[in-house]
This record gives sequence, C-alpha cells and structure tokens, in this order.
Amino acid sequence: MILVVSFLVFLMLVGAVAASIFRDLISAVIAAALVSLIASILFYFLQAPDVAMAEASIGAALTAAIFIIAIRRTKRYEE
Amino acid sequence: MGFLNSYIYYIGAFGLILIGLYIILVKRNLIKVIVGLGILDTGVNLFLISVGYITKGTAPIFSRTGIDSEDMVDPVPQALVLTAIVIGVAVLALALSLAIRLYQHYGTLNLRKIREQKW
Amino acid sequence: MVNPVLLIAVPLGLAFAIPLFALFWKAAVKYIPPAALAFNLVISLLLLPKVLENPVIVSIGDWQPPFCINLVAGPVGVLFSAIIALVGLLVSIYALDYIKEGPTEKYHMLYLLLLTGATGVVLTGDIFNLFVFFEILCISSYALVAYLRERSGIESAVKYLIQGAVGSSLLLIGIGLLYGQFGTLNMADIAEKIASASPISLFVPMVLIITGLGVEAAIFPLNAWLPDAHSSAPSSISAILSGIAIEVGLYAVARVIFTIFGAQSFLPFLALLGILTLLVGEMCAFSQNNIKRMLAYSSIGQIGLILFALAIATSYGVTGGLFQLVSHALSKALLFLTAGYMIYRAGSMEISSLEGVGKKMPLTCLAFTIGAFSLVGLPPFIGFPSKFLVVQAALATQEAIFFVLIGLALLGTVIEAAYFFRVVQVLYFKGQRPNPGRKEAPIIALVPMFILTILIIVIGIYPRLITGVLNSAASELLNRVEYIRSVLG
Amino acid sequence: MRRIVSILLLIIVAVGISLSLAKIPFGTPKTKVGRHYIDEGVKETGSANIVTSVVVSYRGFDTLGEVTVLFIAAIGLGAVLTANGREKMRKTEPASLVLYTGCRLLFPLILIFGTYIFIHGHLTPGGGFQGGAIIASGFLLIYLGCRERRISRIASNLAESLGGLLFVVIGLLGLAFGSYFLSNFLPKGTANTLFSAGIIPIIYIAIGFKVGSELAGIIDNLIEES
Repeated sequence: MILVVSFLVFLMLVGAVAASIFRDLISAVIAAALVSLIASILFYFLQAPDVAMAEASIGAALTAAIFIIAIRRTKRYEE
Repeated sequence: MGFLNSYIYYIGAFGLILIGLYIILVKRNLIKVIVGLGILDTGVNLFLISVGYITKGTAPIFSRTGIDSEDMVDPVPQALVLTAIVIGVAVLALALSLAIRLYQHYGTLNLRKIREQKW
Repeated sequence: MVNPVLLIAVPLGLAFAIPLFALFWKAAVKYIPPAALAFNLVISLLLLPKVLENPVIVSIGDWQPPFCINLVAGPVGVLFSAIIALVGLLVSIYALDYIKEGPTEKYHMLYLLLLTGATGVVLTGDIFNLFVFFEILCISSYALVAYLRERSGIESAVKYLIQGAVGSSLLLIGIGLLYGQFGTLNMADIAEKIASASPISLFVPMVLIITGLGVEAAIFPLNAWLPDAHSSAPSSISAILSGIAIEVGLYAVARVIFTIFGAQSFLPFLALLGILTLLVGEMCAFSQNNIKRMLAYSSIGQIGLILFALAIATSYGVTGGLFQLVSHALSKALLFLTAGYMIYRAGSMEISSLEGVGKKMPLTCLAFTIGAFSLVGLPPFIGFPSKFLVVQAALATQEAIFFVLIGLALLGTVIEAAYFFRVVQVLYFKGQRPNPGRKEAPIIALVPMFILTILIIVIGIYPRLITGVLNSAASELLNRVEYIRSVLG
Repeated sequence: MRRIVSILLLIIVAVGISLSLAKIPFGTPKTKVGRHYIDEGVKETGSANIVTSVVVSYRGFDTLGEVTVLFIAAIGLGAVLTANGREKMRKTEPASLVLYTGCRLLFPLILIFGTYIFIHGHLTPGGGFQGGAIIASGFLLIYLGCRERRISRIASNLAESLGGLLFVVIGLLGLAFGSYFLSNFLPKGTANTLFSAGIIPIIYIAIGFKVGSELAGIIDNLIEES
C-alpha cells in the first residue's frame, strides 16, 4: 500500500514539474490535470470519497476543459 | 519505510505547493502562471485532507449499521476542502477570462512585456 | 430583537434576486443596492446601542459555538458594518448616474456582493468563514477592477488577482496548520487554547495568515497591486476599494493579531512596517502626475498610519487607529467620488489638465478640497481629531521607539500636505482660461458628496459623537479574555 | 536573478512549514470538533453522511458563501467577456455523425446521474457540488458535440437565481421557525432513508441546480466568441 502511494506521489510531483517545463500550454494543462487526477486518487486513499469526487469532476475535468477553451482563444505556445 | 509512512502525503502536498509557487514566481506566460495557481490549490487541499486523516481510518459515512465510529477520519477538513475546491475553480475561471481579454488587448500573454503601468 | 445575520442574509438574497429583476423589470435593478444598504445601515444603527452593553453572539444552525459558525456582533463588528453600509449607500447613490456603460446589472450585483463580503468578514467569529467572506470580497473586486474592460483595467486586475490568489492560498495553509494543532476553527476557541502551545509552532501560521490578509490590507511589501487597481477601476469602485476594502483587510489583521494570537512581542515590528508603508506611500504619491494614482498612493500612506496606531496597542492607540480608519474611509471616499466627475469633465487623469476646474465645478471642487484638508489633518475636519489622538497615544507610551516613529509619521504628513496643496492650487489658482462655463456634476452625484462633507465637518467639530463607540470597540479588540468569555460562555 | 531570489524565498517557506509540521503528526487523531460531529452528527442532523451534515448543516454558512463565490465568478466572467460591439460567432465545422449522436444519447444519462448524485448527497458520497459539476460536464459535451445547440441564457439565469434564493429563503425560514439562521426546522426522519435529514436534501438540490447552471454558464461564456 505504502509503495503504491509513494509511487503515486512521485508521479504527481513529476506531473507538476512537467507542467512547469512544457512550452506547449496544452501539454502543460494535461499534466496539471494528471496532477489533479492523482490527487483525487490520494483523497480516496485518505478516506475522503466526497472530496475525491469533487476533485475528479471539478478539479480534473472541468478545469482542464476551461483551460483548453481559453488556450484556444489565445495562444498555444509559450514564448 | 517508517519515514515514508508518516510523511509521504505531506511531502506530496508541500511538493505541489512549492512547485506551484515556483511557477507563479518565475514563469512569464500568464496561462502558465494560472496553471501554477491550480497546482498550488491542489497542494493546499491535499495538505488539509492529510491533516484530518487517522491511520487505518474509515470514511465518515454511516452507510450501514455497525461501523465503528472510533476509527472515522475527521470530517471537518473534508468539508473545508469541498469549499476550497469550488473557490479555486471560481478564481481560475475569472483569471482565464481576464487572460483572454488581455490577449485581445496586447496580442501577447508574456507578463514581462505587458508593462504599461509601473509596479 | 434584531438578528445580526440579517445584515448578511438580506443583501445576499437581494443580490441573488437581481437576475430575476433583470428579466422582468430592468429599470429597477440599479435601485436594489441602495435599498439593501439602507436596510443594513438601519439594522446596524438599531444594533449599536445594544452591543455597547453586551456583544450579541448568534449561531448559524441549531448548535452552540464552537460546534457551529457564529457571528460576533460586538462594538467593532457593528461599527464596521455601519461604516460599510453608510459609505456603500452613498457610493451606490453616486453610481446611479455615474455607471452608464457596459453590463450595468452585473456591476450592481458585484457591488452589492462585495459589500456583503466585507460585512461578513467583520461580523464572523470563525476563521474559515472569515476566509470565505474574504474571498467574496476579493473576487468581486477583481471583477470590478476589470469592469471597464480597458487595457489598463484588465492588466491591473490580472496583477491584483495573481497576488490576491497567492495570498489566499497562504492564508488557507495557515488556517490548516492552526486546525491541525487545535482541532477547532472558532476564533475564540483557538484563542483560548493558544496559550498552551509552543511559540515556534505558532509563529509560522501567524506569519502565513498575516501575509495572506496583508495582501488585501496593502501592508508595505505586499501592496504592489494597489496603485494600479485603484487608479484603473471606475471611480465609484476606487472609492469602495480605498474606503472599505483595505480597512476590512486591516480589521482582519488586527483581529488575528489581537484576539487570536495575542502577540504582544510582534507589535513593534508591525509598528515599523506601518511607518515604512506610510513613508513609501507618501513619497510615491508626491511624485505622481495622475490624480487617481496619487490618491491611491495616499491610501497606502494612510493605511500605514492606521497600522502604526493599532500597533501601539494601548487603549488610546487603538482608539486613535480606529478613529483614523473612520476618518480615512469618509475622506477618501469623498475624494475619489469628486475626482471621478472632475476627471470626467476634464477628460484626463493628469493633474495638470485639471487647471481651472475649480471655477467650472465649484461645488465638486469645494468638496474635494474639504476631503483633502481633512486627510491632511487640518481643523475643523475629521482628520484633525483622529491624527491628534494618534500622536497623543504615541507620546503617551513613553518609549523612545514610538517617539522616533511618530516623528517619521509627521514627516509623512508634511509630504501629504505638500501634494494635496499642489492639487488644490492647480484647481483654483492656475490657468486663466476664459471659458468659465459652469458645468457641475449631476445633482444625484452631488447629494452623496454633500452628505460626506457634512459628516466630515460635524464629526470634526464634535468628535464625542463617535469616540464612545470607538472606545468600546478598542476595548473589545484589546480584551481577548472578555471576547473568549462572551463567545464560549 | 529572479529565479535565485524565488528559490531562496521558497526555501524559507519550506523550512518554516516543516518546523511547524512537527506539531501535527500524520495519522493521529487530534480533533475535538470533528469528534463531536462523528458522535452526535447522525442524531442531530439525521444525515448518514457526516461530511454532508458538516457541509450543509454545521458549516452551512460557509457553503452559502461558497456558492456566492461561484456566482461572483460567473457574473464577473460575463462582465469581463461581454462583447463591446456586436461581433459574429465564429463558424465551426459540424461534428461528425457518431460524435453528434453519441453526445445526444449520453446527455440525458449524464443529467440523470448528476441529479442522482445530489439527491443522495446525505446518504452516499457526493452532493450538490459534485452533482452540479457532473451536470455541467454534460453541457460541456453538448457544446463540443452539437455546436449549434445552446442552453437558453434565460433558463440558466433563472436556475442560478432561484437556487440561490431558495438557499437564503430556507435559511430565513429557519430563523423564523427555529430562531437560528439555517436551523433545521423540518422533521429529520430516520437516518439512511431518502426522505430524512430535514432541510439538508432540499439545500443540496438547490446547490446542485445553482452550481450546475453556473459552471455551464461559465463554459458557455468562455466558448462564445466575443
């Protein structure tokens, strides 16, 4: 169990670093959504199913969607 | 192993908080900064939930009779985080709409180039 | 028995109802904020005599504190909610005519919600609830700064939003640390338990919380957003941001330091920060050519003085700080309201372009002059007794550090006088253009200016009108044992 | 330069927080208020899900503030993005038949699922926010798949406004009947049945409608070309 959690935390931090490195903003947003998704799994492990649902639906799905809509209306690549 | 057992969630939460702050402080692109705000929010939420956790606890829901209420994790941080998630998405949405307008006015999202006014 | 929860629930309900009104009767929308705020003013004034004897504590839900959220309507809370309702009412009357462009019903909704959030912050007795209302206040001000959708407005809203969002995340981390240590969120309950905790574990949450609140309160290193945001918002919003929002932020800082942490050793540092804020603000204001930026920097200076007075932490000092806060709220609101129409008629925000406006709109300029003199601290206006009280309080401490700091504060006042007199001189004595065609501000905008002027003069001559309330408010802030006892019973 | 200063700042933050974390060991029970909610929550509110009873009942005022924050964001976003002049909507390619039909088939199912989530908020995990977000994601699907379809702005404003008003009015009714704002004045029933917990399901339904329409409105405003 603890190994699974450690692996997920590692993956989450890698996702966050990737979100900071990617110059393609769409990729950065996907990486941030991955962070949210793993966080929601961690919430489930921490016995917070309500929060896990909210994070998965609001934090991962809707936030990524509005980010992508906004990027479509501005510019895709970081200068 | 004991170290991981007791600190892994805190490490994850504060890792996210520090990475989020780093993105906000260093990156130039406004959308990137907003992504950083989102990561910072996620980290704060993870920290709040970890504060309320009890080892080998169960979710605070009496879905069937005979659940031992001694082992239930603290419901208060979960309620706080539900609030914080919604507030976070509200701020992100407003920030993105401002970013769209900013791009229409300046044709760029680079915060270092947008310096009409002095700080 | 008037329940203080009405101060929050009724404006909130009316704000939610505005979209319905907009469907059926669009012309009525702009009268809803004045109506709601007039209601709040009446309720606050009704509550005032009662809370001077005993603070009114009401719970939300059927439980007793600390198991539910409670509102604490003590002298401080009711004093602040009365000021918020008064200034908000006057500014909303002004806005009836001033706001004509753009999605006006959205403006009125956001405006009402901003003031509801401010009322919630000053009344609540629960630290997470304070965070939520603080977010209401901040988010509606981000949107209102960008209301005109110009380049500068959007840009400063973005800066404001990023700094504010980081600040509120820090605030939330601080609240989480406090909850982890004490297992409760009620401010009185935390304050009761805090004596048993070790100082080092309290220091970090305190710094995080004060940093988070300090962004909105514009304490020195955290106020980069303020001049931009205040100068590019519509003038009615600048008046509210300068007259209400920063003050509410300062209230939250004072409440956290005095009531929750009771941090006596932290106060000299805060006094130093206050004087730094004051000097930075006044010096930047002196070098401005844009009148709204000048007023915004002068707000920073005034905030510094209030923070300094609160940090003296004697009954005198806190009373002086609160008095200065009231005086700043009234005077700065007046200044921004008058400046709004002066800019509108002159067509530019540059001070040099205001030449001769004094002859064109004599009433508005007279009101501006009175506001400026009051802010500088000339008798017989409200700024005089308040500044006098602050100086007296600093001298009464008999400590060398406060003597030095109040000397610096007086230096700041001299700078302040210099730039305000320069503006007044431009208004009246410069530019002999031969076009004295009179064009006053509309009557509905003159009414709130007139009421503010009257208040400034009357309280300036009879400061006893409010010193009683201020005194008991100061003793509520300083006496945390009494606060804990009245909430927890 | 900026990077070095930022990293120094971050190190200070990290050290400070880890110092204070020593007082908050992970995994040990350390709460007082939460214990009370677990022990008494079912008896006092009638809701089997303690998180729901905390969100809606014990800390209902926070929740009122929170839906207000979302309301402000939706309005502010509308105010910022309102078109200055009349500009035309961008022409977009119609979606393929498979996508179109799939979206139309899925949409009612998603709506039903969201409604289920918020009606059962006091029994199972989930509630107004989660259900509202699911409903909003259904509308997102419609925007992506069937581009010519739009929800009527009036209907969404109405849902938003009535949801908020219902919340405040229930609170004021509690003040009238139970002498506390948001007092639970309806009979609480037996826990773990659908019709229990008094005002909690009603408030969660109001929140569900409000959150769903607000999030859908946010997406609608962002997607529309201005």
